[in-house]
Amino acid sequence: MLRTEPITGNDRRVAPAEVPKTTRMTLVQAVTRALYEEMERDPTVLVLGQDVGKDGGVFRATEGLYEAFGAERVIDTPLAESGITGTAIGLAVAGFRPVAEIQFMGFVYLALNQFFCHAARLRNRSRGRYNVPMVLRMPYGGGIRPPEHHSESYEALFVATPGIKVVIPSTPYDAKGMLASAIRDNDPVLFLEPKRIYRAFREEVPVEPYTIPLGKANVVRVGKDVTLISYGAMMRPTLEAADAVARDGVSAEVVDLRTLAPVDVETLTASVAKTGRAVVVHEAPKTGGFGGEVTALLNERVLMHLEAPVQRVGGFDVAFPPALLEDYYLPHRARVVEAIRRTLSY
Amino acid sequence: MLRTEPITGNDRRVAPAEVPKTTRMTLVQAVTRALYEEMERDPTVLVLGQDVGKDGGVFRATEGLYEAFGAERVIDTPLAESGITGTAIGLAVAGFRPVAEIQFMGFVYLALNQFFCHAARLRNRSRGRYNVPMVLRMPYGGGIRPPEHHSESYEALFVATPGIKVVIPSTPYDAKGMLASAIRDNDPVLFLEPKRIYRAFREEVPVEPYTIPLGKANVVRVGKDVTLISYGAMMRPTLEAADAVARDGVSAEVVDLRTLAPVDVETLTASVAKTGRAVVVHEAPKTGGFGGEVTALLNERVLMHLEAPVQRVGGFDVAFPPALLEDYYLPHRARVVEAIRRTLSY
Amino acid sequence: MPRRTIYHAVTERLEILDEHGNIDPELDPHLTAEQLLALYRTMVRMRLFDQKGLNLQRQGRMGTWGSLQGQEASQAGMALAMEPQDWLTPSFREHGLMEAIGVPMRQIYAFWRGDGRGAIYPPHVNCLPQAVPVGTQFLHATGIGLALKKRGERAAVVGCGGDGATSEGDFHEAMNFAGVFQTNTVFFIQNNQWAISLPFNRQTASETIAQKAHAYGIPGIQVDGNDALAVYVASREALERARSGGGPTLIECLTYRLRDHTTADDHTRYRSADEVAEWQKRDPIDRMFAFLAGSGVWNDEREAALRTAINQEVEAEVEKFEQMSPPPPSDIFDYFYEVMPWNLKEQREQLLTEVARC
Amino acid sequence: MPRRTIYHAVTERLEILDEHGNIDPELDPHLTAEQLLALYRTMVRMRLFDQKGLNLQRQGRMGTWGSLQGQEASQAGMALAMEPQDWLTPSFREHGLMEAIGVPMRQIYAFWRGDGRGAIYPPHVNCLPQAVPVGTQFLHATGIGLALKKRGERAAVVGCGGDGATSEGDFHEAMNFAGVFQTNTVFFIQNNQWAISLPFNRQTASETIAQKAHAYGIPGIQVDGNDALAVYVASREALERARSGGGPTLIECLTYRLRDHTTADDHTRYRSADEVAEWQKRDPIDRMFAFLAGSGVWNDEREAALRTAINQEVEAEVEKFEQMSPPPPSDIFDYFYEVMPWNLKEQREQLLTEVARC
Ligand SMILES: Cc1ncc(C[n+]2csc(CCOP(=O)(O)OP(=O)(O)O)c2C)c(N)n1
Ligand SMILES: Cc1ncc(C[n+]2csc(CCOP(=O)(O)OP(=O)(O)O)c2C)c(N)n1
Ligand SMILES: [Mg+2]
Ligand SMILES: [Mg+2]
Repeated sequence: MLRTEPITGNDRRVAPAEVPKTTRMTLVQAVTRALYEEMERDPTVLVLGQDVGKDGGVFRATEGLYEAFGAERVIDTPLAESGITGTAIGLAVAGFRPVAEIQFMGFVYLALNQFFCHAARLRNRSRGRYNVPMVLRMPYGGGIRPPEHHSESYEALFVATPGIKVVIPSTPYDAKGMLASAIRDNDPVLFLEPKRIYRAFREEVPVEPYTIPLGKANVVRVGKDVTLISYGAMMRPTLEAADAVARDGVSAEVVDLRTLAPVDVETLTASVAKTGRAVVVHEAPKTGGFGGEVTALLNERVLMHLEAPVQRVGGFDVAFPPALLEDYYLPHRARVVEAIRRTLSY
Repeated sequence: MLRTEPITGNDRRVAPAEVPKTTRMTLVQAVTRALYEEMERDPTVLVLGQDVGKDGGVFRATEGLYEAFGAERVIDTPLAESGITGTAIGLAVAGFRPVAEIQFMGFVYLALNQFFCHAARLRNRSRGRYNVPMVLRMPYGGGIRPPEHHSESYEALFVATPGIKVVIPSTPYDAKGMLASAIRDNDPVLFLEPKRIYRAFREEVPVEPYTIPLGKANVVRVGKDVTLISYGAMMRPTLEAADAVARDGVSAEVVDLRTLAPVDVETLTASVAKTGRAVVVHEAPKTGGFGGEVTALLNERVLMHLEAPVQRVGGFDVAFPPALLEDYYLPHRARVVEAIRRTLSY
Repeated sequence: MPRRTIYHAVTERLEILDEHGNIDPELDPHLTAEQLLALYRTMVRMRLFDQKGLNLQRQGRMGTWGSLQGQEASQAGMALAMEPQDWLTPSFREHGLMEAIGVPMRQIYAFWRGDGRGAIYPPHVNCLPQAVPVGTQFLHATGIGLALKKRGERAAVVGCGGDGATSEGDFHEAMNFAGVFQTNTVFFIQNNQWAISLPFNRQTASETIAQKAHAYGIPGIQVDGNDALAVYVASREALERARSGGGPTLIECLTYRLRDHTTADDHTRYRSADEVAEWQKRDPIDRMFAFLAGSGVWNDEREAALRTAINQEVEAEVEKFEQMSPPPPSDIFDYFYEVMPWNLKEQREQLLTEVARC
Repeated sequence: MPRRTIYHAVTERLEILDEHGNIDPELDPHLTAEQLLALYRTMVRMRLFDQKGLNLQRQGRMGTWGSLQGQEASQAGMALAMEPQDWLTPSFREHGLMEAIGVPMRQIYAFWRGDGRGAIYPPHVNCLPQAVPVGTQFLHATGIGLALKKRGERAAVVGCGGDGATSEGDFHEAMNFAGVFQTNTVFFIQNNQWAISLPFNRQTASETIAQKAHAYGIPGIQVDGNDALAVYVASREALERARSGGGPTLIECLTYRLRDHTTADDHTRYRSADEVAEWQKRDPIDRMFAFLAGSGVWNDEREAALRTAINQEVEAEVEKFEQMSPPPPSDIFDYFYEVMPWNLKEQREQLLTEVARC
């Protein structure tokens, strides 16, 4: 079932140092706000993609930008993902900071050659003369019951490809601050938005621009018995599972990775060295998914602390199923709880 | 350095049950021979790709096929990888068994959308009515000092994508038998050919058609102290490392995975359960590479037997470097030996 | 003229029935009354079947629905020209065409509700499941057309897509391969002038889609896509050429999407009510009605009877659709490979245990 | 004519200098003697510099080499028309053009030997590194052209590719985007009639590449690619249009690759000696020589002096090239990100330790 209840409470351990005036917003509003602020700050920031202009994007993530900045900076493109990405690369090389939208992650394969062969490599190929300060942003993941190719999570492909930063926020606060960082970054960033929770809840977000450094995970709950590791929309079942086992006296530490490449290996290993147990949760198919990389890192760095195998909770090794079956596919609280139990009873 | 000495001795543990008349051939000749035999057996088998016809392929892997089977079955295509793959899908749906060649794996990104969204999914999407019995074959990997994009190893992306079998032979014998299996398979198969050893050595290969089942690893050397896991061109430094440590009395078991998806988890876990230590070797970048998946599987299934962290020996997390630096990039014997020492001294 | 002309590009447009239902006598394909009525019935069936999809969606009994209203003449004209041995590679907006060549409505409703079983079509219908990634199915039409040609079958394949789909690289590669290999393919573009919020003149700088055929050395033609007779004539000609090994054709049907892109869209955000009203006047069904009524083979009474009959047919399909049992969870795994690999077996087992427990 | 013509356009071909070096007086661009000689010198420099690359490769002092011989008129004609503020996005066969606009030969030799430092160009040369994945660089030319337009710069970008490159989807998307956004881009196709072993007539069914412009609503022209004057005139016109915001142009230079595709290729496997000989007769350098000699500004003596001077220049570059120290292993890591992430730091350390140990 599509869970729409907000996560109660603010699980962020570290509140932003000085909290200026805030306003309640959803994750998708935080994305829009970040785009707006960065475009205002820096005239070289452009937004381009399908239906990002007048229509404001199929998820309304670019709503109001066209009205505020006009067609020269908010560019509706023809229907071609490689075209969008390759054109953005050219714009970036020649002095702009394009933020390109792919309408759904299920269509990103068409953009991979440009993103992987050129965006990720031009700095190196030109020995630093040209760089590609572009963001490729898109909604990813399941939970909204659309047709095929609208629910995919292909983050593992990007993590396997050098030259790209991979960011996946799970809260409005992080979404705004990390998108700002991504846009200001001088290298290409993949910015994945968990569409399932685009509007699932609101939180207080500063109205002023701020940034959150890329590459830093967030320990959203401190615990001692097991470390739960996740990101994006899967933070919700993960936190629900932490709540569920807490009722049995299990103290789970919860890490929101936020950046998958480069992953915050220090936070990860410190947490697991402490708890001795780890469960990693993502909705992409388990085999070949990012959970394997996390498991390998923990194995390499803290094997001596591991009291049980790292548990991977992932999607099944099939294409994301049609809407009527998607609840069976997506990891949910019970599966995470089961994995926690498995690791505790090992 | 490009090592071209043949691997001495036949490390295959299990010889083919009844060995018919054999002839010495290289890996690339075995590929050609398999294509020839399958085209002869089955008139629906077609070969298509860039320069596969009169030219015989840039590596001569399709040499002689055009002369033997004509332009109707050995099809030179325009220069478009998505076009080759999508056309092959249409041919497959309508009753042919296309074997499509991508000239170098560095260009396969352009084919991914067709392969991942359609080839891998059409059976499921049509609930079994249509299937896509195609092979996408291509040379992969480093070692021949070509320009950029000619040395890549992107196998992890395919392993992360459901619906595809991923095959990488390391010997002429396996290449011929597994390509025959791939062509006869009723689902799409990615067939990766280690170009570095296309002509590095010859071995006796039966002249008659035979198949080797997909999904079965090969224990090419039996040992008891550590399990070395690799595939494709990296089998050579792996075996060299096994030789090197043997001189110090270390008995290494060596597993040639041969198929990465579905991986032969039984052989893997049985071996590591026995030796208690594992080193996995591939030339793709370490982060996000297939070594993470192997580590995770071992972690999940035989953690209690692991006496040391699984060691990953991979390429560095950068694009494959220009020719003058490729020897620094590619894993070699000494790196594997070092990993073996690390796991033994843990 | 100092520069020598080496290529003359001419693109033609075909219209037979004008907006008021008057036929051009020179171009009249002389369909029998039976054929004409079949064509008309097909168009009306598309409209009502589509409208029902919208209604079901509004009532929460359906997933997303992408209406084809306004495009009935294009889809019915092509359907009439197709023969049973021909193939279809549809995009997501060809449910009218699919239904017309034999896919039951209930399957299409099921597909849009998110039921994988909706892609089960009768065995005699050569139709691939609807392809969602825009423009990518053209290549399958090229490949199937090549297969038909290799086997010397008197059959063609119709590759469908919208104006937006022509911007994708796969459209280009499909057209180019089809031209080189002279495949038995008809590229059938319904230019409904919008790709979600992008108007045609921002999709491409070429005046027409038909003229893109010049890039591939194949014939291209624009037809009035709201004129079922013109579409039929152009389709028949192209299919005949393809079936007889004469190579591919590009057909552009210039038409209009009267509704939202899908039920997830709000077209008032990006286009004017005036524009829509203008096109509503050119409704393809009204035009055909006027023509048939003018020819004396149709009238209001027959129309009412037809609509009643079709509505009954639609309701019967809806009933069967709604009676479908939910798909079993194991469906996620069961069609993925010919032989299920160990990881799917394990995961299937895991899911079924979980389901049994709840 | 029952079907109405809705699009009518032509594709033209431009030739100024015929095969024997005779100029069409009506089309003569009236270059100064200085310009003409510069053009000629550039062509000869390309030939000798390229030949040296082939020789070095044969001697094992070079990696792969992809010869441009036969295409000197195309590359020199475009180079002459470019201005310093213009950009270039080359494929792998434009080393002549690159050298002509300011990239030192030694850098190009270094690139082909497999030295990443070969892609370091002088700061005033706006040129992306050579792109190996065929056809994909056209999109960068679209994006750069859009950037130039947005900033209102009087500058253009030249996007290069071969006949084979026009088959890739990215070519289509680049042309289409450029047409829609009217970018300051010139698409410059050297149709040398072969893509490795594939002849042009199997690459596409269109008679010319120039006519593909009709698909994008932009101007397209074919020029005799062995006629440096024709290439220059067409390039100047297209660049001027692009610089002044008049939008993109497609230029097809019909020329011929006289040598193997690269040193890894053997062209005798797929094409006849007769065909090559036929084109050798149309050598662009011979033609220009004939023209200049006919105009009295050139003769065998000057030719000999020129070749000696260029050979000295080439040898000097080769010397510098061969004196380059090997790139340090750390280069693998040092240019990858603005800020090196922890994994690269660890791996760099690991490699340097390993290297130090040996
Ligand atoms: C590759 C890809 N990109 C984006 C989308 C999202 N999308 C679905 S339909 C559509 C517009 C299609 O326009 P057109 O081809 O004109 O067909 P129409 O909807 O008008 O029938 C878009 C952008 C998609 N399905 N596939
Ligand atoms: C995407 C991609 N596919 C295949 C190749 C291998 N390849 C290199 S050059 C070439 C032929 C290019 O032909 P053309 O565009 O006509 O340029 P030319 O070599 O004739 O200059 C091919 C197939 C490549 N580099 N990139
Ligand atoms: Mg449309
Ligand atoms: Mg060429």
